[in-house]
Amino acid sequence: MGQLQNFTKGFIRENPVFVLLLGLCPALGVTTSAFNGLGMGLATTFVLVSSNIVVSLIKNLIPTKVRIPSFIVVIASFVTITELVMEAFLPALFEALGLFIPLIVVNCLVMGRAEAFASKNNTWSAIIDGLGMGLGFAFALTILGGLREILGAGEIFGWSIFAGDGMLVFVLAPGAFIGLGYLVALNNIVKKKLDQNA
Amino acid sequence: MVMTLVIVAVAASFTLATVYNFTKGPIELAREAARQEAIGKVLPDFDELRTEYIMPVTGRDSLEFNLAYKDGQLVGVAVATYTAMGYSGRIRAMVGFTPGGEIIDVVHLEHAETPGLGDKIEKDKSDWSDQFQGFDPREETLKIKQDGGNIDAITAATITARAYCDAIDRAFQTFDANHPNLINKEKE
Amino acid sequence: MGGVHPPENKFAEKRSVERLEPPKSVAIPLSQHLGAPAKAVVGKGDKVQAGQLIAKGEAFISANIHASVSGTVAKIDGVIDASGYRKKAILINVEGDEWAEGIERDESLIEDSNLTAEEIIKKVYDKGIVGMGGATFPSHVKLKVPKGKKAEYLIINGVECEPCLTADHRLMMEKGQEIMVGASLQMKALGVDKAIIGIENNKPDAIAHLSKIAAGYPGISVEPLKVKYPQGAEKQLIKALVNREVPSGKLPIEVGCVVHNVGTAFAVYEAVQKNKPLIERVVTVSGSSVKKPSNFMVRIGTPVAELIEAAGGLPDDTGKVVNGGPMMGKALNDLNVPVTKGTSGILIFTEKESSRPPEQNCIRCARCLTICPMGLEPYLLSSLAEKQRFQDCEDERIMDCMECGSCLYICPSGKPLLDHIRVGKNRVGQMIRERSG
Amino acid sequence: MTEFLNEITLFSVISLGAIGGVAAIVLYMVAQKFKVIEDPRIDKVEELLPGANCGGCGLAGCRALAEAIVKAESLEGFNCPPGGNDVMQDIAKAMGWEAGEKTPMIAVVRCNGTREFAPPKVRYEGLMTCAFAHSLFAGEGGCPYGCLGCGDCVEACNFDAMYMDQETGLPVILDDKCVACGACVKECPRNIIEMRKKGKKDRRIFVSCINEEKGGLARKNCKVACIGCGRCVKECKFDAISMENNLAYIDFEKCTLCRKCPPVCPTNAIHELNFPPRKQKAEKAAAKEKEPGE
Amino acid sequence: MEYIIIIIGAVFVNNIVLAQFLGICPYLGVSARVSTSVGMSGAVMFVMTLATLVTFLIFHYILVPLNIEYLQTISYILVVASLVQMVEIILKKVSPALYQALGIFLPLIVTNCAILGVTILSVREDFGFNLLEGVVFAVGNALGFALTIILFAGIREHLDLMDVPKGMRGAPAALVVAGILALAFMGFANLV
Amino acid sequence: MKALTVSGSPHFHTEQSVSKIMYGVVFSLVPAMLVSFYFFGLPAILITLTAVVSCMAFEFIIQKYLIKGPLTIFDGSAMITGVLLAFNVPANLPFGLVVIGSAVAIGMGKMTFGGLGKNPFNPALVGRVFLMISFPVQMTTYPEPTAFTTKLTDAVTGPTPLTIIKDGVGRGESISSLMMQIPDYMNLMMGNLGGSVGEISAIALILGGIYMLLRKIISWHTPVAFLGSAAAFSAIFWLIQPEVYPDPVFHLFTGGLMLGAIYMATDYATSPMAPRGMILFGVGCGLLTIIIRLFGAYPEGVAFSILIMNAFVPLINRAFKPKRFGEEVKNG
Ligand SMILES: Cc1cc2nc3c(=O)[nH]c(=O)nc-3n(C[C@H](O)[C@H](O)[C@H](O)COP(=O)(O)O)c2cc1C
Ligand SMILES: Cc1cc2nc3c(=O)[nH]c(=O)nc-3n(C[C@H](O)[C@H](O)[C@H](O)COP(=O)(O)O)c2cc1C
Ligand SMILES: Cc1cc2nc3c(=O)[nH]c(=O)nc-3n(C[C@H](O)[C@H](O)[C@H](O)COP(=O)(O)O)c2cc1C
Ligand SMILES: Cc1cc2nc3c(=O)[nH]c(=O)nc-3n(C[C@H](O)[C@H](O)[C@H](O)CO)c2cc1C
Ligand code: SF4
Ligand code: SF4
Ligand code: SF4
Ligand code: SF4
Ligand code: FES
Repeated sequence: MGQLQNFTKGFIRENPVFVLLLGLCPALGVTTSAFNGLGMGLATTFVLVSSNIVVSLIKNLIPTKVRIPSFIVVIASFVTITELVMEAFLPALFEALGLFIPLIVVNCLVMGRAEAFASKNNTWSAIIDGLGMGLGFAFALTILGGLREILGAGEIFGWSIFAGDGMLVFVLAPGAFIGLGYLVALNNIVKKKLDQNA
Repeated sequence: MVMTLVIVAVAASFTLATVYNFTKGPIELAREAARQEAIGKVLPDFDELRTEYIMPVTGRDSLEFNLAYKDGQLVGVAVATYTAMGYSGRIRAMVGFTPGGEIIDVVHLEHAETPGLGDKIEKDKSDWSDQFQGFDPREETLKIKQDGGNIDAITAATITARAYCDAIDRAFQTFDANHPNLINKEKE
Repeated sequence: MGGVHPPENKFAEKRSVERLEPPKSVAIPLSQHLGAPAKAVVGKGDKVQAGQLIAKGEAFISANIHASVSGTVAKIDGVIDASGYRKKAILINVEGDEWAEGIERDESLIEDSNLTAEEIIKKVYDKGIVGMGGATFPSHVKLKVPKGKKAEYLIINGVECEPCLTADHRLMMEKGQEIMVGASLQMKALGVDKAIIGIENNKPDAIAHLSKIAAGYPGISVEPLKVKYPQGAEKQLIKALVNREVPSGKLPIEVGCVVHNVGTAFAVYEAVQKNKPLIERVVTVSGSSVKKPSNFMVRIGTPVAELIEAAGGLPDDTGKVVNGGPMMGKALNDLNVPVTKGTSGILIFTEKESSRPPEQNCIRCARCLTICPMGLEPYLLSSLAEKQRFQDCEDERIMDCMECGSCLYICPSGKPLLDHIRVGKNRVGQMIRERSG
Repeated sequence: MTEFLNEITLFSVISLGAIGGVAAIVLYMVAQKFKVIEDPRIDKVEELLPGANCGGCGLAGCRALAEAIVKAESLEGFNCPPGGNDVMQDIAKAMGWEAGEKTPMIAVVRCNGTREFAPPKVRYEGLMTCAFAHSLFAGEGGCPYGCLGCGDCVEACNFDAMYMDQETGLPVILDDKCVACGACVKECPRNIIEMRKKGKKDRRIFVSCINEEKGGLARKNCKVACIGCGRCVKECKFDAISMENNLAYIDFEKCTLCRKCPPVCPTNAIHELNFPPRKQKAEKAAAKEKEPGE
Repeated sequence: MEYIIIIIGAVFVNNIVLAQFLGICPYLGVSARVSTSVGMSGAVMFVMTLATLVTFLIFHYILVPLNIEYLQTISYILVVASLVQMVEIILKKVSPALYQALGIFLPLIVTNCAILGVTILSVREDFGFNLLEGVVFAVGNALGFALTIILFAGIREHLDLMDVPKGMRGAPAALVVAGILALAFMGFANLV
Repeated sequence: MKALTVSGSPHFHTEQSVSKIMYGVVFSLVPAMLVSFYFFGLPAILITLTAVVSCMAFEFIIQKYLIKGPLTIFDGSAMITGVLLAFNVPANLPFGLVVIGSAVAIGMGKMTFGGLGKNPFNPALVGRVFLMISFPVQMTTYPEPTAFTTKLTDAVTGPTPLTIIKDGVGRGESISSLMMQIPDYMNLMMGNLGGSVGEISAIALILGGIYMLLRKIISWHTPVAFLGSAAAFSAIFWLIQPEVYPDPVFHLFTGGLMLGAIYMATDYATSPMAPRGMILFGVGCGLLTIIIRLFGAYPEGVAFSILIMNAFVPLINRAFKPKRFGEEVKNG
């Protein structure tokens, strides 16, 4: 698989949210708006890439028995760094994402990639993989956030699309599940079309 | 095996401590900036600010009273208040009073109310909270109309509106109870 | 519990039993009963007399087969029977109507018998008597109470709950005395002193007639029953008459009952008192467009086509011909199949009556579950079988299903419940056999 | 730099180090106490298997096969149809064993009773599965051996290697997709499908009928049934064809794919697959012979 | 009464899965069968209670006094990870059947936000829980998780027998079910 | 003679069919419909029509273009969903919202899972709750019942009895003083009270229920258990504190309790199959309804409680099987 494919697969074919169904909690929890989704996606990308780099660097130094705990510590460190930096410089976003920032640490996506990819590949591939997956994650969150924002509030990135209130459900918890459900279905269809063309 | 883990943990905590030390300053700055901004919104021009903490008439935690002076004159008091009656979790707000006790304005500091319903207390979501501007709690009652007060509730979010009134009322009651003290301070 | 009320359509209810002459040739299948096929004891070219043993049931569960006509054995070959498959049968060209020695053919009633239980059972076995209620289970096996068990009741099944069929009804009307004697013999064989004849309320004449006769036979009583399909099924009948439930996977003897059809009781009478083997039986030929719905006494092996001819011929709008009742019978794909010991009726459906309604989604109306006389969940069993989840089928007790067809009858969305369940039962049965080695 | 070495750093390092240390030690002790010995090779083998869990190996899924292989300490008698030889070689390599070559096999449908050759005589209504139709009667065409055409086998195939030909009403197997898992063979209630050697260049010759009835009877229901006339048996120089119960059977181990038998079959019951077209002359002769007589 | 309110709040009103969006991965992943979801619930309950107990102590007796709350995330995850591994090892020995059923999902508890989320929430300032309340809170959330996942598994088993349209089969239908379930649970709004 | 047909037994089939059952339900809804048309006038008629037409239209579109399966829009089930959805909203709901509700009910509530009989949740209630959460203002502004009117706008709106009680109790007023503000029980039974289109007349709904019982469309278990447990549970609270909790009769005849118990909790697809399961289901619904009415944020809890209990149905079906024949051997 070429590096380019390694990078692009995260968007549709192996989209972490739509296809792999990983990292769903933040995907549902913070996507009340496209902006929050994007912010969360980028924060996760940062953690993913950084921890991929470190894991691929230290993979040979760690005995297998404590591999997972060590990786977790690495990931947790980057999460804490993100937390601290965001609180210092982007306090509004920090407020909005709330609990879900520390929870990046348990995002199955991050751990999964560290385990399955970074610990077996060289640093360069790990970076590409992390970027691809991370951006795919951000892509999914932005779309879901956008959908919920449009339907729920009649806005997108804060820009008004139609006047009046939207359907409140989409801002609330059920809307997240429902929106994601139909997006996954849609992604399946798109993926099938792509596969047919390929 | 144990050693590796300890080493990783130590290395990680060292790195983190470094980052923490770096960001500690900016984080405090950001928090302070937010507070200042809120105070600025609910008070007229001032050149000096004194902060003290006063136990409220009701409630577990103390309130933060920011006494604002211009040319040595008390021009207003910004009270950071809270309520636990919100629809989900605590609501915190900054209420500005004139020295006489009239409300200058109210802004929210923190809340977890439902977007689209309870979040109408935010100034940029709705102008609902503008009705507090110039409200005199001595003349009128700081309660929603359903409860026999003078405040219009938020449609379909009565609970939030009631809670917001509760927070503001807590600030006012405490302000009122400590009124002589606060005015006296100005004379010192 | 459960049960349905399909339209009764008993067109031939009032038609007395007519005796049909033997046809030109008969085909007598070697497997007319539940259990192992009988072994032929005659060969091509042999001359046989009516009532002569032509195949011997040697296995534990098997039954003797006798020539139903006199003539020459043409060949022993595969003949399509009601199963739709070719099965081994003895084909006999009919020549005259000579009967084997010792068989009494006159109609006079012989009431007394001084045979012991063993001798009765031996006769029942010798004369190839099998259950006439549909399952064709060799009757002598049922009459031998297993060690450690005790029979308390003989139950005579005169329910005839299947719509359209009237063979048992006519038999009860015309051979009441004989049935009583047969039942008494069965009681003796079983060593019980109580026999109950269960008859549904839609046959008031039969209830009245038999009640009157039963007065003269100690221990035998007649019980009228509510009209409900499948009241005639063994376990349901026991429940209705003596309020006992036969446990899942167990035989009626578990609760001290043995059930025999009225036809069986009559056959037992004939075998024991008249030495007559089971070589003819009553068959109802009926259907909404049949010219002359009838009840015929016919020789085993007669082609079904001849019965239809005798009932006025095959109507033009025929869509389906069913061997047995409309609820449990088998659709025939060939009209030359022979009448066997288990053939209780030949029903002719018009084209309109013979299609099933189109299948729709199950609406989960719970009708199937409410009416299932075994307390099963047909909708669930059928979906599980459809999804090939046979282990789950077994856990849901699919093997308890007696294939009465009530569920498929009642389902408003036309789901082929019983079809799925049958496939499931087959596979589960296979699983169970594999498991036990 | 020193300004960052303040007490925060110190406390952080000490407490986190301690938490990590305590956690590790506790874990280590628990691990010692509750040790479960499981052969790590099972995981290794399982990883190499395709993970389709199709059951083609005859065991309950891939993990079961892995366990069985490791237990047996050899690959003898194990086969993973979807994975094929490659996987077996891989496992052998990983385990340090030898793997025997397996002859590639493929499923073939031994019925040619198309709607044309075996026209329907009755109308079937009800559940469209072969299993049920089989339990009910001989089939619309009347042949008690022939294909019922409801496609249970197609349904059973996990590899999309089969489809129902709507025109003929018979299933068709796709050479390049069938992995010889045998699911269809198991599924067919009439045992019509047989697993045969794939043959050189995918070429196969077989009798496309399993009807054991006598010639006349068989012919009555289906024009292309094997009538047990025995001409092919005589024709075969390699003793590959046997005759039992009025039915010819070609042993694929003995058959050399010489193509002599198909033309002599009077009912055209012998099929040849993936051969180049016959030469003109032979074809003519064959065509004359083969014309199914009424 | 206090404890009952905490539990009702956690189970119905602020259900961890349906309202807080925590632990969605196992919620979708391990809910295909009722039996496995019961096992998973048990594991989550055990780990969640234990983890909250330990992290509560760590937070209040190590992090707060030393002024290093910012290490919350990293220290918590260490504790959770080791706890899960311990449960895994013990389960493998004590109940191989359950271990087999949960299979790869036990390690997934580590990367399950429900556990970490609840441990962090239980020391949130505005709840002001004491130790016992914190633990009850954890139990309540675990019960909430159990309730939803078992209900959900029941519905998914039911859907298994239905022919859901191709495009919606699997995850999409499951997510819509979760959405409707969340809609229904809104009826509990403000119950406590 | 044509070819004989071969099929498995039985060869008889009931006269009942899906559409006969469904249209039977529609027929039984007619009295309630007439009462609501009387009290709410033209708007109620239009709302009902809109909902029915749009439900059937959405079912058609989805079956034809998305699922590409057989068309079943005339089996009557979409019509029931439409009628019941309309019955569950205020008569002055904007038509756009009715259409959205129908789309959600049919699209999300039903067709997502494959259509008739496969949906785990009651479609009409999914539509209603979706609207309730999305448009709380419009969904809680009820017109006052009047004699027949053709006016489409400017209906006088007012609180429903349940809202009066909920708000009043919230303010700390006593039940007896609040009861003065609501119609007497006779009027409540007839349907002269504020509320959703079809829920108002208990008498008409009970009439429809009796018709369905007689035609064996539904069994008594669910409605009786639902109403009984709601009455029993509310009675407990009422007996303890009659000034804080209204009496059971009030509960029975206000809000959607009758509509829910007779029509929505009995929906085949989303309720248990076995009688004992139905009873448990009904009791659960009644209990939750009263809990939500007395302690929750919403004045009415029928819709939520039925939806919540819908989620329990698969588990109930597992736990409460019909009594298997021969299970308990009672030899006597
Ligand atoms: C998911 C959900 C979120 C809600 N959020 C709020 C809220 O943030 N603030 C509020 O006052 N009411 C909220 N409500 C509504 C309240 O539960 C309650 O119905 C309402 O406050 C009653 O007020 P009303 O008299 O204005 O209708 C919410 C309801 C639900 C179901
Ligand atoms: C394997 C087998 C063994 C049986 N053994 C006995 C038996 O020992 N005693 C008895 O009374 N009936 C026995 N039966 C008969 C059944 O109880 C029953 O009468 C018969 O299967 C026909 O019943 P049906 O028409 O309701 O299906 C046996 C049946 C089977 C299949
Ligand atoms: C669904 C069903 C319906 C039956 N209906 C009758 C019936 O109406 N009359 C009858 O004699 N036997 C009926 N049987 C057969 C009885 O169960 C039982 O086998 C028979 O009465 C035993 O008597 P036999 O062995 O003498 O045939 C029915 C069986 C089943 C499974
Ligand atoms: C007794 C009965 C009650 C029904 N109740 C409802 C209902 O409450 N809501 C609804 O959408 N459909 C209802 N239907 C129609 C239909 O069953 C429903 O749309 C299914 O849920 C669709 O799968 C009902 C049908 C019957 C027979
Ligand atoms: S499941 Fe079996 S026993 Fe029950 S109704 Fe159907 S056919 Fe009869
Ligand atoms: S009778 Fe038919 S529609 Fe009703 S539940 Fe049974 S299978 Fe479904
Ligand atoms: S055609 Fe048969 S043998 Fe080949 S892959 Fe499919 S099921 Fe397996
Ligand atoms: S080959 Fe067998 S399984 Fe396949 S369609 Fe024919 S009969 Fe059915
Ligand atoms: S992201 Fe929450 S459990 Fe996976």
